[in-house]
Amino acid sequence: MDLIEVEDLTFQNTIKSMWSKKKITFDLGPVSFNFKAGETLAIVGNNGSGKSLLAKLLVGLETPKSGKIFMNGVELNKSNINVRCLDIRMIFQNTNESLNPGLTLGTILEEPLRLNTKLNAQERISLIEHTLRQVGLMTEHRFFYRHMLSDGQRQRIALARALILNPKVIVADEPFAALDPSVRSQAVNLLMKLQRDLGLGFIFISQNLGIVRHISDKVIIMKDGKVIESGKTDVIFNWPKDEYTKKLVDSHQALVNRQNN
Amino acid sequence: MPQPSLYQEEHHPSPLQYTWMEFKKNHIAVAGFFCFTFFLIITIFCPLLAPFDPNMQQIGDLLIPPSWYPNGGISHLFGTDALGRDLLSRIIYGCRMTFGISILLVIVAMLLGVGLGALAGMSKGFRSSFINHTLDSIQAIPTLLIAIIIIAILGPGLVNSMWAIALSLIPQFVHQTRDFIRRELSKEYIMAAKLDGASKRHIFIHSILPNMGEMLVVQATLALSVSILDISALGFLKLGAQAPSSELGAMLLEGIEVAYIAPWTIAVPGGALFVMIISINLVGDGLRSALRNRLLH
Amino acid sequence: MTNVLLRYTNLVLVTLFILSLLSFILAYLFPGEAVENLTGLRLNELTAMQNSALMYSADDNIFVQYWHYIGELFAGNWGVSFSSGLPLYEDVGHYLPASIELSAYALFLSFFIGLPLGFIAALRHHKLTDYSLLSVSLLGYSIPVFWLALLLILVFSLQLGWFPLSGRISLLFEIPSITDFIIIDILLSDSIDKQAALISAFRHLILPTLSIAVVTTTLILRITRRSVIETLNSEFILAAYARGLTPRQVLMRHGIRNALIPILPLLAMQFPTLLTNAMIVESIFSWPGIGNWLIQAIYQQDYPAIRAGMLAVSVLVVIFTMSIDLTIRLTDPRRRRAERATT
Amino acid sequence: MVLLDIKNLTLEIDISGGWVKALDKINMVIHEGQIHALVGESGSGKSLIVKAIVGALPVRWRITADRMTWKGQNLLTMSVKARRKIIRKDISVIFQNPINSLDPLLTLGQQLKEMLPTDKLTKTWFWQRNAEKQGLAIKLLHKVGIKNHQICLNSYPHQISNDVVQKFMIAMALASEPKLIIADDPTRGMEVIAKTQILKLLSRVNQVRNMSILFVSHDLLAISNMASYMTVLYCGQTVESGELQQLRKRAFHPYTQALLDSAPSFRKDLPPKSPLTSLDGTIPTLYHLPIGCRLGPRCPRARRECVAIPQIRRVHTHFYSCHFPLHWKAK
Amino acid sequence: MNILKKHNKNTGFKTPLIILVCTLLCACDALLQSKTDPNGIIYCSEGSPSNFNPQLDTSGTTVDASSHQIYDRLIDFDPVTGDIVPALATSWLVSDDGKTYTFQLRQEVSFHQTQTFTPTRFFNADDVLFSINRWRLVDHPYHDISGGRYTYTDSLNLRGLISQVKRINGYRIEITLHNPESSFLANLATDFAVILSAEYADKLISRNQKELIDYKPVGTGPYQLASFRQDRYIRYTKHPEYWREVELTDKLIFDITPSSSLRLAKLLTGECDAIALPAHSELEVIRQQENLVLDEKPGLNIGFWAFNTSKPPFNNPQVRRALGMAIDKNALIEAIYFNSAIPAKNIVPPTSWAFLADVRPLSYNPIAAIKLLREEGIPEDFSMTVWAMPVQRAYNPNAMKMAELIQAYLQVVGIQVNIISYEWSIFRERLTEGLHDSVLIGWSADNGDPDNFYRPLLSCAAIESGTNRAMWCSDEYDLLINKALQYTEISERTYFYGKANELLAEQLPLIPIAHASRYQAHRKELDGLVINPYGGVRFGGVKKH
Repeated sequence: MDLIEVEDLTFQNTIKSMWSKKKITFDLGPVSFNFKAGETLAIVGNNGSGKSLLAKLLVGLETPKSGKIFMNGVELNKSNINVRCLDIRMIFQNTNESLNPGLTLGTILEEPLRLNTKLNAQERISLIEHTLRQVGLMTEHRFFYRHMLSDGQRQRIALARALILNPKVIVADEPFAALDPSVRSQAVNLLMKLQRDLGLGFIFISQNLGIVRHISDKVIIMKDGKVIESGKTDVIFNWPKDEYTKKLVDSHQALVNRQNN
Repeated sequence: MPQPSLYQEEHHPSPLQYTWMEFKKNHIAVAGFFCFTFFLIITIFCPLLAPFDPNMQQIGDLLIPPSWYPNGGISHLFGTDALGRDLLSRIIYGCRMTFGISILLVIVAMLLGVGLGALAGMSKGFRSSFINHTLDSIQAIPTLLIAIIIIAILGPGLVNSMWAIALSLIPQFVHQTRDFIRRELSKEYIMAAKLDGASKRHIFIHSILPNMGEMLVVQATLALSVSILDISALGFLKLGAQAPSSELGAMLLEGIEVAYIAPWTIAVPGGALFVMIISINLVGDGLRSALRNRLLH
Repeated sequence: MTNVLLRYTNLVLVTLFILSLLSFILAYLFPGEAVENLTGLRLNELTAMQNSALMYSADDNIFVQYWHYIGELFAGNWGVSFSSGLPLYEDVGHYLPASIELSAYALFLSFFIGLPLGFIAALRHHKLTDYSLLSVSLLGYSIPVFWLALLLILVFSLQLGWFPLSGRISLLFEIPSITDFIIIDILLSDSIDKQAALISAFRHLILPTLSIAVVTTTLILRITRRSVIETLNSEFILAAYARGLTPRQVLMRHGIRNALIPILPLLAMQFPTLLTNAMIVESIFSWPGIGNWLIQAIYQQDYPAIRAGMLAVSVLVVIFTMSIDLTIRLTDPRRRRAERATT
Repeated sequence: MVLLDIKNLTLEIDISGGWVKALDKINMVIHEGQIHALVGESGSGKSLIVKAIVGALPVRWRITADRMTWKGQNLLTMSVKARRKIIRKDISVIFQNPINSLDPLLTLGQQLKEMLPTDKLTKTWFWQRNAEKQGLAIKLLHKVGIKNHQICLNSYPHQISNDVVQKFMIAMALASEPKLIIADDPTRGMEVIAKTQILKLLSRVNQVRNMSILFVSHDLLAISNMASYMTVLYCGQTVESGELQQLRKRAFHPYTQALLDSAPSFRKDLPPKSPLTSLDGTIPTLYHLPIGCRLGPRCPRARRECVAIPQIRRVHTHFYSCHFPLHWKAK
Repeated sequence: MNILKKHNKNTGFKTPLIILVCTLLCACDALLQSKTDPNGIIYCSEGSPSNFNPQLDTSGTTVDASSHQIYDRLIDFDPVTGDIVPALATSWLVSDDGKTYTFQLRQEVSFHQTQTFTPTRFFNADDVLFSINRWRLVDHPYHDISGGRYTYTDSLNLRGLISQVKRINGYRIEITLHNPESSFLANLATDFAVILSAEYADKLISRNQKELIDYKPVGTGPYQLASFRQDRYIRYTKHPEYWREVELTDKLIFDITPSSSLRLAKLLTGECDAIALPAHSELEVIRQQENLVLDEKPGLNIGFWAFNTSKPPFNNPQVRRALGMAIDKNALIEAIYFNSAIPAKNIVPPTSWAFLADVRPLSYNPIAAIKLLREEGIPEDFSMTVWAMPVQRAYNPNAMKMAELIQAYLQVVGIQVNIISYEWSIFRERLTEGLHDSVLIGWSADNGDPDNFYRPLLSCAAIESGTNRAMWCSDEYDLLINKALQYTEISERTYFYGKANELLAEQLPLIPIAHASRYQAHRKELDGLVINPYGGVRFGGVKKH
């Protein structure tokens, strides 16, 4: 059974200007895809193609205009927002900004527990410590503040924050873009390891086709709010159908090939 | 997984401690801070510190010059005024009046301002723009004018002038809070909190408020110096604290009458006011630059 | 462009509406009869002159009254003062220019001194010049304006006898009031001794202007310094250096304009403070301005005057702030397309 | 011909707590017509080198070098004015954040015209000059592939999309027809298609006009696409430098190898979802620089000797500084 | 950055700055050196007059601004000796029964010519008739204009005294009284008995602008009103055809300056040529200045603390006595008057012949005061108001400060004092309404006759006219002072006033505090300014060098 199934998801964003009756609209979709537990789905597209918006729709930050999202066959809508909180978690592009600078990491990690679980203080702490170890940090990091960590460590905290509620799906918006190459490999490895260990579904948005190709099972190519092409990673990279996809893959290939000859 | 952090043993200060460390580097600001504490102590313990009752008139000791004058006496360090009241005691009580009330006002204005600002910042649409417009209109009116209006309604007096000043201090707090919240709301950590299922109230209290402390402290020092200036100015214009009270501005006004024969009656209260405001501004400046330095790193 | 203008006009109108409403409500809040406070005529006089009661339609409901009030405001009929019995519209028209004149000179002086000094301090950041300017400015804005005015009087009027300490001009000069800006009036008048009158007016101007300008100058200095430092540290300035432009080119072509733009809105915010200071200084130097007039009105419980004065001053501030805001909006390409006007 | 020759460039900066060597004995030589890549992660000091070359560092920082010459002229000892002249004429910089490095208050056209060297203008009167400048500006824009020049010239920086501004920055860099273009991470955060365009543009500039390019980036994919020579930095130290091909085939330094491994595209043989090889730990901050070889704590081959700063060793044109290099039998 | 820092010495703002400083210095130089003010006298007065007709107002401010500047009287006091001398009346005759007064008027005296009024005739008997009848006849067309209260004449009940004013011919007038009154002539010479223009009044009636008579005045005085701005200034210009042969300056300006220290400051800087009411604390400063002159004269005035005897418990003389004993008069005099006043025993000063030396003054005795208060049933926490006038007067230079001192004294005897002060005109309005418990105020004599103290201050008629601040009405007292008026012999009158003094000392409706000296300060350049014995400043004949 599919872990996540999305059917004809659409979204319309209209900015009404009070004075000039002009309307700026952005249409997204319809988007449909599905994937299983332990699979990775990559969303690729240029800026303004609606990738981040799609991610927000999935985690429930925005409400879709139409369409349905199923998780393990159960439809997700406003009524079961708690389920979504627990089961679909998000990692943001800018890990620096996604952590509250005024709170210790322990407090940051405790927040979702307090809001969504009935654990007592002792249990919360032990769970936090467990999760910290899981992402390769130490229990002492509980008392640290954001500014004391390096980029890579912040990425781990963001991951810990996503993992702590034991979700089924993690949605990541450009998780590796801000990382340096040597640290990025660590993060990629960690993610893949966790996916293997916990059977997570992983949706990630990226510009880096190299990594997309390396870790994803399925790819969705988006442009101007529309899905242009989707399918298995291998198929798309080797036999792109759409003009835009071709251009994208060619560009990437051009970089890779030139240095190989 | 191997150890990710290599510098475990190092002491990592919290943001607040960090700001304090930066602040301590600025010696002048620290001096200002000591001055500030000094005034605070005077404000709290003034009945213990003042050698005389500030309103006790010693008819035998009219206009005694301060002790550094050749004909001054040691029993009245700053001399006496035209009614034979000990200036030192009056200054000490005046600090309580001016400084203490200002602090009170700033706290009140801050609470109200932050509340309103939170309301304006967390809400959208009509409520927010209504608060904005009203505040913009209030902010357009000079403090003194607000004070004049309130005093015209309620009559002159210290309490009424306090209302006026509190009212005029609120808008800046609201603006700052609202802008701050607006800025923070667009940050991703708020979105992350939302994803955790936090309500607006929860987000404000647990996510935004902890970060607002420094902004508020800096803003409060600004408001404090404004408030002191306003209280004393109103006292000086006979619109605020009235004559027998030892408010510094009102004392200054009383002093003008005998300024020719007893210049110390305007020099001492004015000087006290000056030092008070300088110390507050020093602390405010120091805090601001400490904050800036911290954010730079 | 028209869009922005339209929005601003609207904003000004809304703010003015709120202010006019406030001034109307004040008449009810002040002690005494609202009709008295609105017209400035005592009840017994009102019955003698029935038309006043009709004028504000005291028997109708409050909205009709407000409507009539607005009508009267625009007709220039602001009521009369309790204490002098003179029409307030003329009184305000007489005193407000004096205040504007004083504040304007103070503002200009502050700009002429504060801006260059701010630039100098910023260019010598972390140097002695910077530190000394900064400390002087700290002293400047910490000094209570009324104390400063007293000290200036003490030193320059009483000790040295250089400048007079009260009024706009020696009362021996009779300058017919045309615009109520004294310098312009002197130039317009056909008084025989224009030069002497001008000198007298300038001598009277110096101390009050100075007292107000000290605070404003230091504020401008500090704001300018901060802004210039931030601008000079911004990436595009470094980029301009890296492109091999000379410091003068960088400063003139990129630095000044970018540093000035953030200064203006901050200054607009300081305008009410400037006016407050001006009002205090006016009452010390017996400057016949609106502040002095309002403070006298308080002493005399002249409610119609307070109402009218408040309206006039706040409208002045609103229009001034808004026009600065608009200027910035129109000169700063970054903000031209921004969504809201106030926030 | 050697354009830029840097030998043992050291930069000390004061952070709260003392002086730190942000750059430690950096060596670099750029030849005419060469594309030289400067590779390093954040905190490696690559932007500092750029700033040191163009002289845009705060004065209170201490710069020392055995040699830092432009066509034989010593950049460190010459007057500020002379140095500025050289920069104006011969060196152009493209910054990594194009929008922020343009004056937000001036149109792109005004800023581009400002960069046109005055000695190239032939007309005397200012209106003629203006027209001439306009013509030159349009030509430049066409060269970098901006077609709707009128819109571009009349726009303010914030109104134009990121990749067009980057092209515009290149146009600005070309305006003075320099000998050397320093491109400081010009493709950062760009999409693949735009990135390829920019890279192609730079390569073409190099080929057609024989301009040297100092290409600064951490994107190995982009670098290997165009550069011929590469210098790898880590935390302010030169780790390895040499011909690109050489380095790719046979990196001596573990760090270089780790960098190469971090891009999965480089390895055809890598099965999908297999773990990538990576270095442990994080890049140290300036406050916590390790002693000796700064990679030490993260290096898989680190031993006790690594607390001493390794000497630069040389194999033909290939320099490296490591006590225990890869592909090198232990002594 | 570094490039900039190294080179900003060349690029700096020095050159423009230097130019700026130079221009500023030059400008300053020009400003400091020239002092070519046009000719005129500036007098810094202490407040705005409420109108320009002293008939309506006893306030010294109004009197200063009008009586001797704009108007003349039939007869005058000699400024030096205080004797009655001719003014608009060249001579006068009193009938033997003391009831009929005949005045011969001066000829060819012209009224002011203003923008709205050009006199067609000289001053004559019609003007005198008009001026007296305005306050005398209730049905006079001008009686009710400007409030219709004639404070001074009402308080002396002059309206009741005069039975007839008759015009004999154009330059002769006859006034008949119901009964003889010895102070009548002196009252005609006071500042309040000014002569207005009847022709101007007629003109105003025809224009239906009657109220202008007191605001745009026309008189025969040395100066005519040019313009007046509330709280700022009064401008006068020379009356070119003034009948007295005295020197006049072109312009006379009253610069209204309520603050006494500011007045002194202006005198020091030369912005004023003369000032009203120099503060007692600053007398020493003035004496030390070489270019200032301080004139001093013992004052015919009294500063007192009056109780509102219409209100309990202040209707009880014992309570008043107790309160009187609770304060130390000498200390007040030292603190408030800086020893430039003498403690008062009677309501008349010692220089007056009505002064009674052997009245035992209240001595400072708080213990006795407490005892007395308890006996009269005043509770421990009793609170009362002390109204302090907001302005300075010769008889009380700082009522606020005095109130504060009294507050401290009464605290000792267990009485809480609230000090109340309003703006001057409101203050007087509310006093007249009797809202106060007690008030610190005083009185300056308008003529040398002691009646000028006794009647306006405490007679029953004066409650109505608003000068009896104690609201005290005693038939016995009224009888005594009326008796005193019927005699012309000083010895006989002294007897009755002595009785009145004793009565006052026993009843204490007010506690006399001090008789202050009167001071006038002016710059050396000013010549001819003398202190009028009975108040009112006079600029006719004052010249500036």
